Amino acid sequence: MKNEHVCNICTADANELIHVDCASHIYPDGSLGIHGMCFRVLEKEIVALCGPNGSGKSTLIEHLNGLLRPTSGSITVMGKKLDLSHINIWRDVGVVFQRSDDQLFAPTVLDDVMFGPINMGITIEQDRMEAIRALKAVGAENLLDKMPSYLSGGQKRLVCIAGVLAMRPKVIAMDEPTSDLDPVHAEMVENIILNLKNNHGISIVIATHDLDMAARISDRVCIVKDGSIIAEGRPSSIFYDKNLIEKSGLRQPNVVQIYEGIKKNLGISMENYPITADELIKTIASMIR
Amino acid sequence: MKNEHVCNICTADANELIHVDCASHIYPDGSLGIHGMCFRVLEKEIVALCGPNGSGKSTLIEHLNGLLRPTSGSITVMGKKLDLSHINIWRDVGVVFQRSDDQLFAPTVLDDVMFGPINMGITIEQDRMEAIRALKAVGAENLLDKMPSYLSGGQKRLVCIAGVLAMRPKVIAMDEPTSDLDPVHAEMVENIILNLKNNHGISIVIATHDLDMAARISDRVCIVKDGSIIAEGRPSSIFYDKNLIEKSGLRQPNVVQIYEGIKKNLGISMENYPITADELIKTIASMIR
Amino acid sequence: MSELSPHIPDLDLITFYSEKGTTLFSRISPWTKGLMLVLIILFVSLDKSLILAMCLYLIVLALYFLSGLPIKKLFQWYTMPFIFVLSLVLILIWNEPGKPIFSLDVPYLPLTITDNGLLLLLTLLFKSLASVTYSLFFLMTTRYNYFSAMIYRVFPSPIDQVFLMSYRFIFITLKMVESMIKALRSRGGGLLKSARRQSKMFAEVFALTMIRSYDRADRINKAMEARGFNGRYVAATRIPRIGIGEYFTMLMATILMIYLIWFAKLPF
Amino acid sequence: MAHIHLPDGAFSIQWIITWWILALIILGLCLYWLKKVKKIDNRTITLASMLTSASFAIFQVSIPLFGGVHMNLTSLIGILTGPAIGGIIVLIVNILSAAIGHGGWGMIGANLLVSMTEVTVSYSIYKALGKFNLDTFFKAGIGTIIGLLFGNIAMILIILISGIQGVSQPITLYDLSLIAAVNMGVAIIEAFITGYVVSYIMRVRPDIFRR
Ligand SMILES: Nc1ncnc2c1ncn2[C@@H]1O[C@H](COP(=O)(O)OP(=O)(O)OP(=O)(O)O)[C@@H](O)[C@H]1O
Ligand SMILES: Nc1ncnc2c1ncn2[C@@H]1O[C@H](COP(=O)(O)OP(=O)(O)OP(=O)(O)O)[C@@H](O)[C@H]1O
Ligand SMILES: [Mg+2]
Ligand SMILES: [Mg+2]
Repeated sequence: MKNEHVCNICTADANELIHVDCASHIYPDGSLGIHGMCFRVLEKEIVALCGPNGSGKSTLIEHLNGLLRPTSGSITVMGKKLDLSHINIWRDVGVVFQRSDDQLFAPTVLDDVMFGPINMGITIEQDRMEAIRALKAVGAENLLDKMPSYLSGGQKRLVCIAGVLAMRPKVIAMDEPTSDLDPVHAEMVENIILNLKNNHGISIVIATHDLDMAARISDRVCIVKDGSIIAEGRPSSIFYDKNLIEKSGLRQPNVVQIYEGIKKNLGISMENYPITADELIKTIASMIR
Repeated sequence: MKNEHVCNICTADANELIHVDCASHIYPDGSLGIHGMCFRVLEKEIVALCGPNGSGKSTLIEHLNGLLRPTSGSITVMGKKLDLSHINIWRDVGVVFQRSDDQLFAPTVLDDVMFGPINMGITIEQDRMEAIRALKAVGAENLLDKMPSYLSGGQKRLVCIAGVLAMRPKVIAMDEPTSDLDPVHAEMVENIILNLKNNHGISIVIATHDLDMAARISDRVCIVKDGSIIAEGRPSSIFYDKNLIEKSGLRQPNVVQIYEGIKKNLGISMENYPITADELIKTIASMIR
Repeated sequence: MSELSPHIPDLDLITFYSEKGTTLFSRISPWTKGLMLVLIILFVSLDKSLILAMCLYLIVLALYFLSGLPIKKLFQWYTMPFIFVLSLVLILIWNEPGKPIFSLDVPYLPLTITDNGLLLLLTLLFKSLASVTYSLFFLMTTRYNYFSAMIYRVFPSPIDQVFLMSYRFIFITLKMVESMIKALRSRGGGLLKSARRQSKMFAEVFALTMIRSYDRADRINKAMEARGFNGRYVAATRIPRIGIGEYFTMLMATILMIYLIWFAKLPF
Repeated sequence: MAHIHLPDGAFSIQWIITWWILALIILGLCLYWLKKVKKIDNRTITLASMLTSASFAIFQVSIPLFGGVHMNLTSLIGILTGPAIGGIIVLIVNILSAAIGHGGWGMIGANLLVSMTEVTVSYSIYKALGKFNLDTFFKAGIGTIIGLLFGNIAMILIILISGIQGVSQPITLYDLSLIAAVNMGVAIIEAFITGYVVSYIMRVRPDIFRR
């Protein structure tokens, strides 16, 4: 199972939505945001970006919809190469920022969610419908005329997601969507992410420190270190590669740690690779039986 | 084991450092920060405050060193009742805020860490020694003359802790010390917390959403809901009370969920209550053997 | 805000009341309330009579009270206007011609307060309180999104854009400053002895506020661009129109004002 | 900081209108320059908004000196943004201040003239000192002191010209000297703080100035 995660990314693919080709970004002060970054997003998948603080996850995310331009390398979105002429990329790729307060600027929730659609230039009435549909999709339609500053952390996050959803993007990138949220709200956001993929066919990129969550919901995990992706693959393959994970300055998810701990404690080896709590429970129960 | 967590807090105790007696705080706009809050901190212990978003954890923490005054009820620190005359409480109780950026304001790390000691009015030389000692205690002495704004998230957190430590407080309260940190940095902070308790005899209060961490490091867990503590006790007793946890708008820690899942799957009941990954591994290993 | 200084109106509290919007006055068109503000300013600038100033103040205070707004807070917030009136007028009211009430015997500098001087002080005080109270009443009974929409209509670009966004950002920056000050106080700042250290500490906080505001602005701008911001933010809220009754009331108020100022004969 | 803290009702109506008209002309010039010459972009707008709210937030902080001082930091805004954007920022700060009872609505015109004086003079002095080999702290500090001095003069002129409604004896410079003195005392603190802030920003984030 090891070594499945080779970077074979640079071959084009039919159902590829975003293709980042060896992009580098140097910030004005000289610090390296990303470096030789190769990354892609396929149709209808959830990709998790995992990496230590300062590894370049947020920088990558801001490249996905053209907020930052690569210093070298190129980015292709929906088959169109991103250059200065292609300014409508924000319609295809939505970004949910880590700090909700950065995103919510309008006086009411409705105004905020309508902001994207209004910029797309349909009629106000349609924009309003679009906004309400998005709010319903995240289960926040009752917040309509609240003031964003007075919402709880979890509610703010939901509104941010709705604001992006209202533009009906093909891809949504979320920067640490669950940090600061209590477990119940975090679960809510998790379910919305899964729902967006399964019922709306949207691909989702999440940057996160919560490797257990990444293991639970993502189809593919990319390990980011020092500005580039050093490994990618299915969660079960990546997270069981202890060397890789430690080398990247991370820790294995709880579930994996527990499972490996048990195996080590018993001195046995196994062919199973549980990565969610449910899988772990089943595996262990079958071991005990 | 259930029902061990009764609120018998309101009896005074010899080695009690902080005693919050039925304190309420109403914010100017009428929202209830805390309400009938009874809470205490004993010598040399780690207390975890767990509760959903907006339950009042931060509000409680800001009461502990007099940043907020209770609207009703009273707070006793080191046997002295907190009233307007007792303004030196910041010497005894240090607070590490959730957002490091709020706390680091000086141009260099050393300046920032020295800020507290200078306010305590010893000589500058001594203040510097104190600051360096604190930086060493958190393993950040090499950052001495860096600029705080250029540090990584984890490093900033360490400097914040040092800044509080430099005042040699008896109690340190930390508001979500590990959110936003990658797993390695989070572990570092966890170890520092344990070290502060074990080697420096400091009591520590942490507010956190990471119940697994709370389970790992705390001696006592307080469940906060709607502004008051609805239950408290040892982690093993609190976190195994599924009803209580769900009622409070939380989720059981991963370890507990896994353990209970296994028990349920097998249809057996157990007398063990593992709450850390290590304990769980041992328990399960012994079940399998 | 409340943490920063108790005698300055707390924006959070103001917004809390305006968003609650339960009183009769929250339902009146914001335009009407705005025009009434203009009327009151005109009145206060034209009026020379103490009685009128006092009546106006009492009426406005009654409006404020009837709306269920916090009276105790209001009196705290009067601190600044009070100081402003006193700081200038106290210098100027001495030796006004009129009946002497009270004299200070300073060598070379005979200081006398006369009835006219006192009248002047009180008149100015009531005028100022009337306008302050009405402003706060206006703020606290009008929803934030109406204000935004009004700003959007009234001001030319780009002032409207800057105004709209800064109005939103104020909540962010206030939180930011507040938490910084809290963090400082938690380490014993805030009661420093030396003025030099005191100013240095605040300078550091202010510098950081500026830098962090800059970074925040950058991020917020990015977030807006990520949703297609093209330099024009539209406030979509519809403001309730001025009703017939409201037009009538304003007309009556104007007539009354003209009468009182130019035709009524008042003792003082 | 020099701010005509006078409430509504202090100036007579003709002077209120006069100062407003002058202020509107100056604002018009700012807008014209921003639209035709500078061509401001989104980012500048967001930035100006953030500085406006930062300045307002800073104003709310009570500095425990002499029983509590509040600072507008108009000179700082001038030095950071220049007169054109500075004009818009001080306009909004003045409106917001009036809304919470800090100076009257009618006074905004006059106050804007005072603030614009501070912004423009501080900015020009700071720029002019750029040629000299001076510490940033002193450049900004000197700019602020001189800016505030001129602001103070403008304020006194405006009050002397308009008079206070109902005060029958003529107001003399002598009457206002106490206010001027207090203002200049606060100006020294503000100059120190502005100098410190500018040099701090120069040290930590020089890119903010290189736009
Ligand atoms: N605006 C900026 N100016 C200069 N350097 C920056 C800026 N933003 C990020 N960097 C640098 O770029 C690198 C990557 O940062 P980035 O924010 O992308 O990391 P991250 O993986 O998102 O980290 P975290 O998990 O802490 O959010 C870091 O070294 C950081 O210091
Ligand atoms: N400055 C404030 N003004 C008004 N209400 C406030 C303020 N700060 C907090 N509150 C309210 O007080 C309650 C408790 O808030 P607090 O921040 O203490 O919760 P918390 O448990 O720390 O939440 P979180 O986990 O999201 O940090 C909430 O209802 C919140 O809306
Ligand atoms: Mg990031
Ligand atoms: Mg909190």
